[in-house]
Amino acid sequence: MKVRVTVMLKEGVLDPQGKAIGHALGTLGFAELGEVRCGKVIDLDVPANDAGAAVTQGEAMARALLANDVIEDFSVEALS
Amino acid sequence: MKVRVTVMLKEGVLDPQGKAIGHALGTLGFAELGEVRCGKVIDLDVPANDAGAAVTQGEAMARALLANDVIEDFSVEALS
Amino acid sequence: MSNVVIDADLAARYGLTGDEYQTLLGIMGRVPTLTELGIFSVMWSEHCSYKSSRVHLRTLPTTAPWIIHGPGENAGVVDIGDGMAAIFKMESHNHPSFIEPYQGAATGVGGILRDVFTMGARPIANLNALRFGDPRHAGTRRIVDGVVRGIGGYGNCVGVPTVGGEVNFHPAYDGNPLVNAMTVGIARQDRIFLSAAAGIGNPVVYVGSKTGRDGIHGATMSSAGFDENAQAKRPTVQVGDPFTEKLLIEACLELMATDAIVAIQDMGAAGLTSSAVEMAGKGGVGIELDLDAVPQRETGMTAYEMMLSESQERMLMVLKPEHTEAARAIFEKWELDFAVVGVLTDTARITVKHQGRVEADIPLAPLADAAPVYHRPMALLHPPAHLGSVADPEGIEHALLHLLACPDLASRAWIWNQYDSTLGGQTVRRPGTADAAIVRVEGTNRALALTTDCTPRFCKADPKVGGAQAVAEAWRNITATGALPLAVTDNLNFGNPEHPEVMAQFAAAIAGMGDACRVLDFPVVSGNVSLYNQTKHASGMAVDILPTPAIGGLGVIDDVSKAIGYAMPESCDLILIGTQRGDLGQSLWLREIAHREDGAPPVLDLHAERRNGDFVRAQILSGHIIACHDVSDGGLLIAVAEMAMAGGIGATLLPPAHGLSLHAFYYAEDQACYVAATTDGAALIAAAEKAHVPVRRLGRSGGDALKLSDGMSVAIERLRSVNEATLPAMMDR
Amino acid sequence: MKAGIVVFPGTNRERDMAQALRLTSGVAPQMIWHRETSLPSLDLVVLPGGFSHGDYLRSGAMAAHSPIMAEVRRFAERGGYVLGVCNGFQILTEAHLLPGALLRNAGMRFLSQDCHLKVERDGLAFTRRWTSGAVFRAPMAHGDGNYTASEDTLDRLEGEGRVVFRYATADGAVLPQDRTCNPNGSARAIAGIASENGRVCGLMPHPENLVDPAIGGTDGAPLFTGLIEALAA
Ligand SMILES: Nc1ncnc2c1ncn2[C@@H]1O[C@H](COP(=O)(O)OP(=O)(O)O)[C@@H](O)[C@H]1O
Ligand SMILES: [Mg+2]
Repeated sequence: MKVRVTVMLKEGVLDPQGKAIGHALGTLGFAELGEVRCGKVIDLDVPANDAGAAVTQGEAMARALLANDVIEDFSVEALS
Repeated sequence: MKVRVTVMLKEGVLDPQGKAIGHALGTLGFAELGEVRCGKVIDLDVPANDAGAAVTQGEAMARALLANDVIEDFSVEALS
Repeated sequence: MSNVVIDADLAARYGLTGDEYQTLLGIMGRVPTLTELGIFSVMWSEHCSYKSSRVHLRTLPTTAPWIIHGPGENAGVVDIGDGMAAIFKMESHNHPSFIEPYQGAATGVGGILRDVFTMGARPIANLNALRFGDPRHAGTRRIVDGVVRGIGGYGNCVGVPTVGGEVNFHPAYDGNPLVNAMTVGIARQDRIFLSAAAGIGNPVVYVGSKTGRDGIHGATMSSAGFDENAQAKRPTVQVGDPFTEKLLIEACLELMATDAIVAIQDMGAAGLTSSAVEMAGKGGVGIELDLDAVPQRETGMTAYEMMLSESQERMLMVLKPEHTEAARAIFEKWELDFAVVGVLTDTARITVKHQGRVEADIPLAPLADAAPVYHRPMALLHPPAHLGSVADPEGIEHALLHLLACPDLASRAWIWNQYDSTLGGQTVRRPGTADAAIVRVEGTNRALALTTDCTPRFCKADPKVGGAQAVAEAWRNITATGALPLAVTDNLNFGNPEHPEVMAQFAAAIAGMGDACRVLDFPVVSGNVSLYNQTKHASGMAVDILPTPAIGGLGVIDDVSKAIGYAMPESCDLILIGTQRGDLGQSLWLREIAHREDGAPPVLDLHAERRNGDFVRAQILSGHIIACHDVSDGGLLIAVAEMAMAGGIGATLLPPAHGLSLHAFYYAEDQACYVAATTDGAALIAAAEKAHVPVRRLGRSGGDALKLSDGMSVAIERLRSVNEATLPAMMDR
Repeated sequence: MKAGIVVFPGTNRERDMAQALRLTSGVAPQMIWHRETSLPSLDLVVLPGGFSHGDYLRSGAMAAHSPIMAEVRRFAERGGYVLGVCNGFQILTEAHLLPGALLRNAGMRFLSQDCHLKVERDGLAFTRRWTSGAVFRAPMAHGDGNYTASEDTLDRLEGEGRVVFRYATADGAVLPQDRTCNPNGSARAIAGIASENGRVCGLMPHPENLVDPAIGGTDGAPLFTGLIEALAA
């Protein structure tokens, strides 16, 4: 089963990358953008038989390694 | 409107990050993982009134800046 | 793909001419398989066979008593004393850096590192010679950004300091930047590893990353029409993995401390094909590969794809069989793939097996010996005459500020601040502090002096003078630190060799380089040729780049405490060593201020170069010169200004003597000239006169402004602010 | 002083650190491979700079889970001295041995340049050779050095005197909003912090690269000579 772990900086944590992207989009002429936030996705192929089990595994991996809970939140979804 | 742009390396392109993450998860005891792929997400707040227009704007930004079409693919979805 | 018809047409799409295909048929005695055709096409490509350049390269001097290995090995090897050797080479990644600047440049750094550590050296320094298009051109900023990030991204992570380089901008590079990366490593002379395979029955071992469909010969693309799956199998851009390279360096060096390796070669261009063919060919043995054993990242790869893949961070080795398991343990410790993929045979052939079938079976000697060699036609060159005097439209001060801000002279700090230059703890002189970077050899008192140089505008005007000048400037930059120049590596970047004009530039530049190398005792020990560098315009017209024979120079200084930089010291006499002719032809002043790009490049007298330089070096080592900068891009006043900016101390200059106009005196790019700072000007002048070295008193250091006899006075802070503003303004706006 | 340097795959400043320790203490430190499951008897554990595991995912994240880190944690809990520089600092935060995290530099570029550090807290083993307010030069070389923590955590660090070094101008002014003075954008210009007991210290710049007069100067040497003194006592 494939799962996707999405990791974003917590609200309130400054996002230098998002800020830089917002700035660059502005210079390219994309106006009136609100806040831009940048995060990571990790797609994993886990040995699970159903979506529920797969998501549980993805969450365990996010807690163990993929996200740093000091600065980041994560969400996990089953793919296809 | 909020949109999420997800950028992943094209199939066949080496993903050193994904490789290292898969390896690290393995040493943490998460066994039997298939290929791990790592990408980025950019959440944008665009000045659009409906999801369709928002996605179109997200796509334009992905093409202009957010994705490097030589090695990356992207997808755009409207959020909430 | 079994229904593919292999014939001269297909061969042509793989880049083989009709004649070359006939030669292939003669060697094989039958129609080749697709894999065989692929092997011939890459081995006989310009990149691997040097078919257009070989006859000219042969004329370069490559020997000296201190040269241990010249061209022909993965990198050149130079004796630096105490049983130690410096191993170095430069290589281009021009075309990939245009397509994908970050990855193109990054993998360029990775590739040149492998050439050096494959010989047993620990890489201790990287340099990079870069040429970009017009800063105003739409694409330039993206390329500069990606290339600089890519070089830093790879070098910083892999753990090798980037200590120097050079950058030029010119519209001729708009569609074809040049990214030349140089690596220098250190090894013990008794632990140098070569690539000639030996020992029938010895295992052939593959280590490093897995093989994917990365960068498979562009030929597949142009012939993709025959396969409906072509899209899925399209060659992909190579992505660098500096982390894996770091592990590969450590694992290889650990293995090299044992007795296990018979031969080793990195997998560079044309991957498994060229490494296997070259190792076996050089050793005069046969080689049999079993592709089923090759570690693979993707499924369903064909023999053709595996043989031509350019996946990065891989090496091929021949081991002593009894050491194979110990070697495996080392690579497993470093978490790298290790696979026995073949064996050396007595057949003198390369045999490639895959899934029970023989996919290629080629005799090695004819593959190498019958490789094409071309004497391509050359046009007659007409180097321009020297310019007469040129009027000064702007005055000295305006030109000074204008030149310091122009992209070719602006501070490169924006670039080198993205490169880790202190990593390793041996960097004595970082970028922007001396004419050559100085890197100590760990555990000794000795240091290497490293530089890259080339002035393409001179090469375009007169390739022979330009080729010689590039070598002379590298020699001079090393000399100006007090180090003794020992050898060079080169990266010959030229346009389309099928253009007689380009071929003539190539031959003339090599002739000039050879002259300079001979007079300066500065032989060529390694190098790389990159042809077909052209900017294609929307109109379909292709314009060749400026001829750019980049030179990487290496020197040694036995006592690192004697190495000097160019930061202006307080209260010193400033002495000009060398003859000031005042010829402004092809100078930056002429281009930036008079808006002309004509005339002959400055006169280059190699014997004067040698004499002046040997004098300067001796005076540095005896402590009489305490700061020194050569006169190069921008001329004398720019050299003084760079010293002032580096030291934060100003200078007051005397009027020019011998009837030269001010602008000619200050902005001509005269060769074989140095600005030397000394506490005793009279003594230095006397010593120079005794050695028949032209010399003149230039002025005195001190204060916080640069002052001229005509009343000009510009604060150093002002010089710095214009000099440092250009690149950030261009890149981080 | 018996020092050990932990080497992770991708660590690349271990030789610099070893050279600095050797030069200042006269004793060569031991190198400890990350897969070891026990530490030898040591006075000081150093986590050096580099790109452990390529710094892929997040700088220091994967290294923080290496087998040796459980031992380093135990060593610290027993009151051992731990120094983390650059990637070592990142690893210490990822391992929660120090609070906060290091984000991408504010300007989004790798920064390799000299900076000036102001000593905010003297008297620690790491700073005993300086007095508070002293300024010294150190090279920095990192892409992710932008220190961040919650406002509460920052206040607590300040209140407990655990901010050890701040980015400053050459004459000691601390200007958090000024990119020439605080190049990576760190919160409150924090360059280095310590644990509650003052024995675990992490900082981004590289004092180990300035300990040799032949290689640029000795501005960083007091950190090491101070440690040697403290640990000999
Ligand atoms: N691409 C680069 N990477 C690193 N350092 C560079 C680069 N380009 C220029 N530099 C450094 O900038 C300084 C000035 O370069 P340059 O003007 O070409 O020197 P010179 O004219 O003395 O040969 C040198 O220290 C050089 O090593
Ligand atoms: Mg020079």
